[in-house]
Amino acid sequence: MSHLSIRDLDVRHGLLQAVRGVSFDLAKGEVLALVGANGAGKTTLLRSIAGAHLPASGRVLLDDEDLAAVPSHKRIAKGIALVPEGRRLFSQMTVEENLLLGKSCGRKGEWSIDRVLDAFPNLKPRRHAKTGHLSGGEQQATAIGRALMSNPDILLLDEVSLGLSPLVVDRVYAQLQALLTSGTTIVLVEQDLARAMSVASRVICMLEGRIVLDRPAAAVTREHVTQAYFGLHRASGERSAS
Amino acid sequence: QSGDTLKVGFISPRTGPLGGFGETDGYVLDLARKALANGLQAGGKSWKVEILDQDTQSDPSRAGQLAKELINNQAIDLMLAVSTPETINPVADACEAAGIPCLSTVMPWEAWYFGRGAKPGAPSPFKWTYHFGFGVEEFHKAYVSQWSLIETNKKVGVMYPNDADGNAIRAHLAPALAKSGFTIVDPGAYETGTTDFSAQIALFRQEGVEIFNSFPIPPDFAAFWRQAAQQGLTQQIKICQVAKTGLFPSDIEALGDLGLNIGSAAYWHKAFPYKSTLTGVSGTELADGYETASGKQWTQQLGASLALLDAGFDALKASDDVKSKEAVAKAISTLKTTTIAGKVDFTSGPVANVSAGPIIGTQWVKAEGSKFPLDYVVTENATDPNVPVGAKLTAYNG
Amino acid sequence: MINTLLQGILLGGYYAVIACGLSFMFSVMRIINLAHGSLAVAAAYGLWLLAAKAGIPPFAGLLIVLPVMAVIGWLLQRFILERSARGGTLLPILTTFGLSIVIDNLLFEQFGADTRSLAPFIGNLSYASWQLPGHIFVGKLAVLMMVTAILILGGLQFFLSRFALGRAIRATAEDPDTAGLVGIDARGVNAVATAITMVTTGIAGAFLGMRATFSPYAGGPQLLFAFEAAVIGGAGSLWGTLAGGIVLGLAQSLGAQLHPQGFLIGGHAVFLLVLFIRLSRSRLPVLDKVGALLKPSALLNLRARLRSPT
Amino acid sequence: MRRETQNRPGEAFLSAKGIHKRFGALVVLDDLDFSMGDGEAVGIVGPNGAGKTTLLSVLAGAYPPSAGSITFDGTEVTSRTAAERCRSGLVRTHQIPKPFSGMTTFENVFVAASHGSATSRDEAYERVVDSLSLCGMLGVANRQADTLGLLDRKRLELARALATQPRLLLLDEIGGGLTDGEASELVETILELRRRGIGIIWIEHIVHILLQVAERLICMDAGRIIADGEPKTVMSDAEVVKAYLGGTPT
Amino acid sequence: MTPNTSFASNGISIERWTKSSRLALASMAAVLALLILAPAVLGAGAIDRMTALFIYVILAAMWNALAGFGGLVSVGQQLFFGLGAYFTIRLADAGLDPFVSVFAAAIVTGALSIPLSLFMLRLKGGEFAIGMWVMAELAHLLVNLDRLIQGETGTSLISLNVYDSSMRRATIYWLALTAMAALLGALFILMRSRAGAAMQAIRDNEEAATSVGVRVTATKRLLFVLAAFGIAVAGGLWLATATTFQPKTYFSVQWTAYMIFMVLVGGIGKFEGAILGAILFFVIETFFGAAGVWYLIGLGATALIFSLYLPRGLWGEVERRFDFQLLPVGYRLKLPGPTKIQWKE
Ligand SMILES: Nc1ncnc2c1ncn2[C@@H]1O[C@H](COP(=O)(O)OP(=O)(O)OP(=O)(O)O)[C@@H](O)[C@H]1O
Ligand SMILES: Nc1ncnc2c1ncn2[C@@H]1O[C@H](COP(=O)(O)OP(=O)(O)OP(=O)(O)O)[C@@H](O)[C@H]1O
Ligand SMILES: [Mg+2]
Ligand SMILES: [Mg+2]
Repeated sequence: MSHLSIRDLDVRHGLLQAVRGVSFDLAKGEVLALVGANGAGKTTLLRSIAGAHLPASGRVLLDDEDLAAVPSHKRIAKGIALVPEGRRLFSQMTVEENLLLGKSCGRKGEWSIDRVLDAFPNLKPRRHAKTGHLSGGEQQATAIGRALMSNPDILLLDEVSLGLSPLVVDRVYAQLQALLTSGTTIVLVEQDLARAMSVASRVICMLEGRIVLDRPAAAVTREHVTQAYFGLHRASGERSAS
Repeated sequence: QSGDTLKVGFISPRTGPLGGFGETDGYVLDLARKALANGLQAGGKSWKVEILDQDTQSDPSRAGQLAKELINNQAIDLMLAVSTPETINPVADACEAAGIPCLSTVMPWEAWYFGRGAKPGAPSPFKWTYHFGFGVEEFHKAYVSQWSLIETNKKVGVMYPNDADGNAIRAHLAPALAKSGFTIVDPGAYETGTTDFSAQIALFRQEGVEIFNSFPIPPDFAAFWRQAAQQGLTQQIKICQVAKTGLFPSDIEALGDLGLNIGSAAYWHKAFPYKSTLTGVSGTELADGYETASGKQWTQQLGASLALLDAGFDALKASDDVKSKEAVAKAISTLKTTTIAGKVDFTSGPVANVSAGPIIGTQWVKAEGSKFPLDYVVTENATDPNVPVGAKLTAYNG
Repeated sequence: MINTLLQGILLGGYYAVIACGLSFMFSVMRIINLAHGSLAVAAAYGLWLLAAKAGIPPFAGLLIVLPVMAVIGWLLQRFILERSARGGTLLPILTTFGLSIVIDNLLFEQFGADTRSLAPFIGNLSYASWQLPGHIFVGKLAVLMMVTAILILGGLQFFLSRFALGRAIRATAEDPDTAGLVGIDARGVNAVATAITMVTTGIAGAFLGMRATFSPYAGGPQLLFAFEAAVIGGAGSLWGTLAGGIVLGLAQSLGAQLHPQGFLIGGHAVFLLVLFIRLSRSRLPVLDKVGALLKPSALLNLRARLRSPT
Repeated sequence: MRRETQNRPGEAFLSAKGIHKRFGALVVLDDLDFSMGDGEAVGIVGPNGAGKTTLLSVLAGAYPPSAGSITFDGTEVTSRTAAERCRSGLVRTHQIPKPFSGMTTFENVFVAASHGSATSRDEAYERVVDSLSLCGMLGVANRQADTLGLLDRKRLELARALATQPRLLLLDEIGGGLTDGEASELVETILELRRRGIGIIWIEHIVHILLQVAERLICMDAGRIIADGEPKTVMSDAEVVKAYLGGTPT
Repeated sequence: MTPNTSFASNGISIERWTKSSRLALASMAAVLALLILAPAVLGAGAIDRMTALFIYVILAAMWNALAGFGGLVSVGQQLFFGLGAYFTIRLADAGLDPFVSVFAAAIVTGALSIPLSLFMLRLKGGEFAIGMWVMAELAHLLVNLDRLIQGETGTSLISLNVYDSSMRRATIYWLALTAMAALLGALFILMRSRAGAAMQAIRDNEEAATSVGVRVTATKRLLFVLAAFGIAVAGGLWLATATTFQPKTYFSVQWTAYMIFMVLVGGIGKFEGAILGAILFFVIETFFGAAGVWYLIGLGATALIFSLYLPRGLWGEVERRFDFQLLPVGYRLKLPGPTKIQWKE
């Protein structure tokens, strides 16, 4: 049984159709790397899974339950957490308060402030600083920490490593690895292909709102993906039938 | 059709913060319209009369606009304006500008005359606008008479705001009172909207004043007087004489026990012995009629508004040609009549365009056997001896 | 002099009560609520109605009026503010301006222009006082208002910074969409916040009615003082509003000492001065310290620092 | 098209001496010295929170340093506003993009072109079209800026900066989130700017992109410069590896 | 007014005018020209009302410029309205012709707003809004201290009484018309100029605007002073029509409330919006003003309903639905053919 499944999803921004007929299924514990050029629709797709943007048509199913009528704050209670593009922290509030807000949905689990601060030690001295004053990387770390605080089953990460220094990127990926062992499903938007494929079990490449490549990570090479970026795969019918 | 119709504009504040003044106008206008139902006899001819009443919503800008609208679009023959400088001055200015005769009442005439740019000693700059009613001199007479009814140290604490009435009173009344033997303790003008009066109260306490006099708007007075009670000032006050606040029963009721025995001054009282020239009703008939019709307590505004209508229509009747603006203005300037609120005489006013009217000392006392909590009694009659004194002044702290 | 200072401080308590709900909306929810005064006056009318017609004294009346205000707040948020707040910071100004006109005139339509007061229904509380040595009188009502201000503002500040719901309110105010993404029911939280605001507004209405008189259009004049207190207090700090109220009250009392017309002028001038000093801190180092002291959150930081070991 | 440089040979084009920056008790830049020549391309790396963005802001004049002085092209600019520095050719992009959200992309860049340096209106148009096309944004020229995605916003930052006709461009993480192809196009663009003689200071965590452009690399940590020099040398510096790269030197 | 600048090299052009907008401008000019003749044909009442309308248009346009284009939301613009009227009275009392006084007073007010801007423009957001309100109150209290004004009593511009009433009415009408046309024109040219673009940039993000070389304070000041001047003209004209000067009336926050109403109902940030809003307000006032309390309730309800259901205002909605502008201040890039989003050309 698939954990999360997306059926014929269409999402619009006004007249512009950003996601067109996207379908895929994710099993529990899968790690999906979502790649695609600038403007391909990745962010839009993640936001509509998290309930921040309503699709024009199509469905999002969690354990076969249709989420159409479930608002975003209830989706996170069901275990879907998003690290949004551009961090979207509460800039007037401190790091600690932002992290505590991640607990709003009331899901039990092992993540706590201390654990997040252990995972991102550079946040420790900034614990009581307003996030509006943080450096770019510190903000990104807080955003990831905030999502983890909700102990999600499905973690959607938009541009995970953006703004993080290599050392911290290593740490983030180490954390992801740890999450995997606890069975968390992860959707990862990441431009660093090598990085992404080192953890991903599956790769989906989007182009102009459509899926143009969907394969197990093991079966895909850098060339495949690079070609997919430019639409060269469209003709060869690479879309998986799953 | 306008050939045999007279149009009279009537502008007053019926809604907004000054709505208390206009509250009774509906009733008064009804009376007037009934009296005019068969037309008005003037210049040997019967005229149909249309009174066009307008509400300023307490907004002076709107008052001016309404006046223009009546002048320009309704072609009125005479303008009547009543209650407060905010209403009257803009209307009078609009009439002066357009050359329409305008008669008004209920505000100190000094604020009307000097407040509109006339200079003391210089000839009147106004050709079309006329005002009747109380002025500082009447207050002076009434106060001296009222304050002599009770033994005091003659020290008067005054609180005059920086507004129309306050400034006119400070400039003219205070010196006159001093001349009559009272010591004036004046901490200076205050701005309306002030919410704390500790400084003034401390001064009054220190000076040991026994008479208090003020021209405040109700919220300012309520704040002041409660604070005065709080800080022990009220216990030393024998006469609390307020104007403006205290015109209407609700202002005093809102003060609770502190409101009892507050002295006031009335430009009309139901005890006035005159009859309306327009409607024929007497003071008591007017007050009782209103109470029956509305279920509310009578107010002094009833008589004042009716007096304005009386005087206005008397002037029309007296003019050679009601359709000539000049003739009507001339008729007003020579008007001599007695309205429900007393004598109106423009031939002998303190300045041109003005006829001075009475203001009578009164007091708010606990009512006996009435459905209203307060009774309003006449305590002196210096400015119009025809008005019977109804009760003896009681000391405030007595 | 001592008397002046004391009265000024107590007056500050009144301003703080009046400003509380406004400050909450202004600094927490980022809504400039021009209807604040009108809503307070409406609450005062509610209490007056209960007292004059049903014989329920105002303090007992609060038990009825405050829940009603909470419900009104909840409805207000659901049907009006939520929609308009989505359109940016300007739109709520228009909305609440419209609302205040509607409320004022409906009150007029209902109650007429008569001046009312709650004071007659609370015995002599409105003017009772304690006498201190040196001919200093301390009004009981003023003390009550000061205590209430401290309790409400302190309580709210504590609630906002220490409780999950408080944090959720602040987060929602800053970014409702993202609040949804972290699991906050933005609508619900905002409705609760507005309900709380309206309860404080109801209390403000009660004191307004007890201290002086009110009429349907009495809300406006109080509004500016409330805004001044909130702004002097600084955004995001409710304790600051108390400080702001006191600064304003003191400035007015001292202004009145200098010149009889100085009461209002003094308040306004000090308001501008505080803003100026706050602004100049970055430029003129001398003023730096003064400004830091004037910023009420400094007090708060100090407390926080004292409490937390780090 | 490039403006004349006034500086004499041997003198640094941009130099910052003894820069301190504190936010309350937090010391972010600690007695930092930095200088560079005209037309140079300098990369800056360093762990998160090292103070890179703050350095850039101080150089560009977004806020004054707590202590220290900055000279640009032979003139002391420490007390000049950001706008004045921009008009003299020193302009920055923002790490977290700050578009003029109520205006179109074109208008965003037009503001920069017409205020960043004195020109006629036609010349400004010319420059807007030039920088839009250089950044590949002609297609979204009439879109309102708040509908742009994150990457387009970053490009907009670059296009806006370019339109002011800079002599020294301060770039803050404009390479994050790019696909390989997009990244190499970005590198091409930057190299083109270099060919036009524009100096570059570029903060970037995607080190391999940075290395394609930078001739000199600086690594910062905790408000200080811990390494400065030839990129390869800096990247293999032990301290840099420890503080920044975390044991995986590239 | 160079309509289209073409980039001959690759067929790219920048469009600032459309056919409909040229037509709109031409017809506006024609309407203004016709309005000059109105006193010859229309009755006194109509002329007075139209004068009021012109003053409303000035008020709305000025507030819109400040808030809609410059992001400076003020609740204290009555400051300038009051000062404009006050200085008119003062100058007329000193013997200047009352009509000349109106404009001289506006210049004085505009000049005063320069030092004021040094302080006020450093305030941000809500603090600026409330700060301006406090400024207005303070100015009101200070004006009250002037002996000539006699506190809240005020005084009247009686030197106008020397003019015959119809002559006086027509003169004020023409002055108001001219002032409106000139101020709208100045504003339109300003908004289409580079300074106009800079103002909008400041509105959207001040820090970014500085970093691309915009002189933030100077630009804001330009707008601030223009708005002060324009509103002072309106205040002086209003005084000329009303004669009575009572400080409370002129320094009333209600004036700003009306400005906000007109602008938001018409469409904030849209040049046409302010004009439309003023007309709408005028129409409502003219037809329903007599309804007293219910008029006011209706006015409040209109504000409420617009803010909830037409948050872009009337003109904003028109623009969105039909995608056209009559008096465009923006820029549109025209490309030769369909272009794909590319990183580089
Ligand atoms: N609010 C919006 N209004 C209009 N169009 C939008 C909006 N947000 C995104 N778009 C457009 O929708 C399309 C998909 O955008 P999206 O942000 O989902 O892409 P992405 O794959 O995440 O790109 P990036 O790599 O830039 O983050 C793009 O063309 C983008 O410009
Ligand atoms: N306005 C501010 N107030 C308080 N602290 C600040 C402020 N701006 C930055 N800081 C702090 O200064 C430190 C340096 O920030 P800066 O943004 O310069 O880092 P950076 O090197 O650019 O990091 P990154 O790589 O994450 O972007 C950080 O710890 C940050 O939290
Ligand atoms: Mg994206
Ligand atoms: Mg940075």
